[in-house]
Amino acid sequence: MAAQLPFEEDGPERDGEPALRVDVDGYEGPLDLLLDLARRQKVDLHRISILALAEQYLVFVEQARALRLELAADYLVMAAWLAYLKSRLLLPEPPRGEEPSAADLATALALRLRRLEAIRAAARRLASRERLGQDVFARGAPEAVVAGARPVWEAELYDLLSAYAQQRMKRVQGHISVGQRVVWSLVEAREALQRLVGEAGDWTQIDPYLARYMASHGLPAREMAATVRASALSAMLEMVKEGVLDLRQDDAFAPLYLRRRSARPPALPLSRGDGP
Amino acid sequence: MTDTAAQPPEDSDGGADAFAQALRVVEALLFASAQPLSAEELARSVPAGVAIEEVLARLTTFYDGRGVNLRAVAGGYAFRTASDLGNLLAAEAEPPRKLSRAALEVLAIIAYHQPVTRAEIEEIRGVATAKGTLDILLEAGWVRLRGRRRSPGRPVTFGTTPGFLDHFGLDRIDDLPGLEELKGSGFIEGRLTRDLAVPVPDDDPELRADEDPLGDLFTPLDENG
Amino acid sequence: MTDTAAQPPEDSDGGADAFAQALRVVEALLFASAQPLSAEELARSVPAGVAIEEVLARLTTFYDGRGVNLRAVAGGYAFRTASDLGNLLAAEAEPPRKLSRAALEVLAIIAYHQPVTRAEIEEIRGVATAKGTLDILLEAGWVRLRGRRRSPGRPVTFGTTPGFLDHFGLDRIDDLPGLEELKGSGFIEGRLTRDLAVPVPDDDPELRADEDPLGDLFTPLDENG
Repeated sequence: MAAQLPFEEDGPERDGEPALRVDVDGYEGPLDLLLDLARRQKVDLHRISILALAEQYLVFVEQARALRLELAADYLVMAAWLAYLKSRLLLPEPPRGEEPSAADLATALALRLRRLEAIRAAARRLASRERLGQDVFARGAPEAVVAGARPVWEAELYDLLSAYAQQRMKRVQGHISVGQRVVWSLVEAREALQRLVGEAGDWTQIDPYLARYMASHGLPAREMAATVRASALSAMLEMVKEGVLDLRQDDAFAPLYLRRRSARPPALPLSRGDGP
Repeated sequence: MTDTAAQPPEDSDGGADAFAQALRVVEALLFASAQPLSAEELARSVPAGVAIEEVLARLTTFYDGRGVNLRAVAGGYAFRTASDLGNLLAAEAEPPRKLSRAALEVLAIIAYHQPVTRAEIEEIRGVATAKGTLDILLEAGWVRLRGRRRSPGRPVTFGTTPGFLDHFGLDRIDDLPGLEELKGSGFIEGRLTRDLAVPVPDDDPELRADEDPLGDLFTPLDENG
Repeated sequence: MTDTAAQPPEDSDGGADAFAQALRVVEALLFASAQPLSAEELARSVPAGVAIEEVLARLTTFYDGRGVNLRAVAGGYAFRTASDLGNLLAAEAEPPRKLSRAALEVLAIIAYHQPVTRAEIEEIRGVATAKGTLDILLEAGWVRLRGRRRSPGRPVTFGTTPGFLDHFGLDRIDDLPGLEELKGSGFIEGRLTRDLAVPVPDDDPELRADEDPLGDLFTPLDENG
């Protein structure tokens, strides 16, 4: 979720530079990115080509992935949807079924973009208003007046909720001994695999080995299954890349086999790291 | 400024005295209060028979062009320094809270679209609202929890506060800038297509037909709750 | 008040403009400042060549007899409500005080967990509640004694009042946000809350099954609660 945090930041200036910046951090989500791409078409949003826009978005995502930028899931979901929309727009429209037509989908997307643009414009106008405490100022030494009939005690709902939430969290934190994060690090995975590679002159199934390894190190195999699998796979792919070992998987979800890479070329065509 | 500005209307001596006194009283109250005071609140303190609107109109004219102006904000009246002197005064004041682009956008959606749920905000922006965004707006006192939408999940609805109007120098929510254009663009024409239209903003504290004052159907929000 | 009061001296056009601007600037600065400002401080902000004493004298004359007067006070100059209008100000009644953090916590716990006893409040907070804290909440009219818990010691149970709802702008007590909404608005951090339950608040005045009326056995809170 690389793009989650920077949403709060002000995006970098987008002054119509022609080059496509692969700067996901600057965008506040896929719709923001789409709107920016749409602006580059330099046409009225009413006349925008959704097909061209979908293509640009897909190119953007391709480039981002080529640069190994992590894209947040919602960017990928949008990419998948646009790829679908693109195919619908290119194919002849089937007889009207239950689903909305491709043209309807495109129109709906264009409307969403225009709506976002409209609310942005409104936000800019709001921000450019004279603001209290910045452009205009209230009395610096106010006094309580009879007309207001203010209560003796002052408290805001915000303060009440924030006091409650913080107090409750404090107590919960006091109660919970924060469980140690069960993570099998890449370094640990690599260490274990290196030992395995030493033994594996021929194809060796990985899972049983990992289970034995965990057990012999007193680690809870079941709780750690996910992290072990993830770290082991990453470490293995890394080692394949380095030419240290070969990986084999005969079918989707089938067991993974590993062996030390020998000097001679492998006898079987291997699928490298494109398992499930 | 002319000297007649502060002069009472010349209906009768008693009336003139009462009006002159009302001018002083209202001036004093508005000077003393940091928050806007409504015409009704002010009327309570002036001599009977004096038209408060006339007093306010007179004071507004009188302070027009001075260093301090009388303004209609948040449904009431308040003295505020003249806006052309902002730079001079800002130097002395604490630096204002800087709103991130995201926070400003969320604020605008809440303002123009209220009452609005978090899911609707996210639908318009096409992105999850980051932690801290709503928090900042609530803390600033510009946004409040209104009630709950009468729809599955009964989500909380958000709206703006009088503090929001005061901060942005608006008298009523209808004074939001660009509202006419948004209406013209069709995004604000009632609730046509439930998903695309932006309703005419409304900060009336009265709950809408599809809003509930979170009621009996409120279900625990946590399995332990 | 006369119309000449606010007119600049007629030395030259440029001087007149500068003086008129100085009047506005000083008026705005004195209005917006939390403390009295000295002539030297004010002089820094007015156009060069304008005699600050003359500006202050002119403003003093101008506001003489109005609802607000310009006065020389310790440390400089400040606007003050005309002394004959002092009755308009609630100054003697002390300005509203901010509720302490502890009081906010206790009030929130009573709101969410009512009916709740003093011992239960302390159990939730993990600290003893100072004697004055509950008194303040009772005095503010936000908290009331509901009844007695049918348990050893028959401790008093506390709940909120309609005045509480009114002050905090709530239609109903269960408009208070639940756990998910507290999280969604950034009040609670999600990761820490596995064991956290936020009850659905309920201020039904009807006594619960385990509550008795306060009754005749009323004894001082501090011994009993």
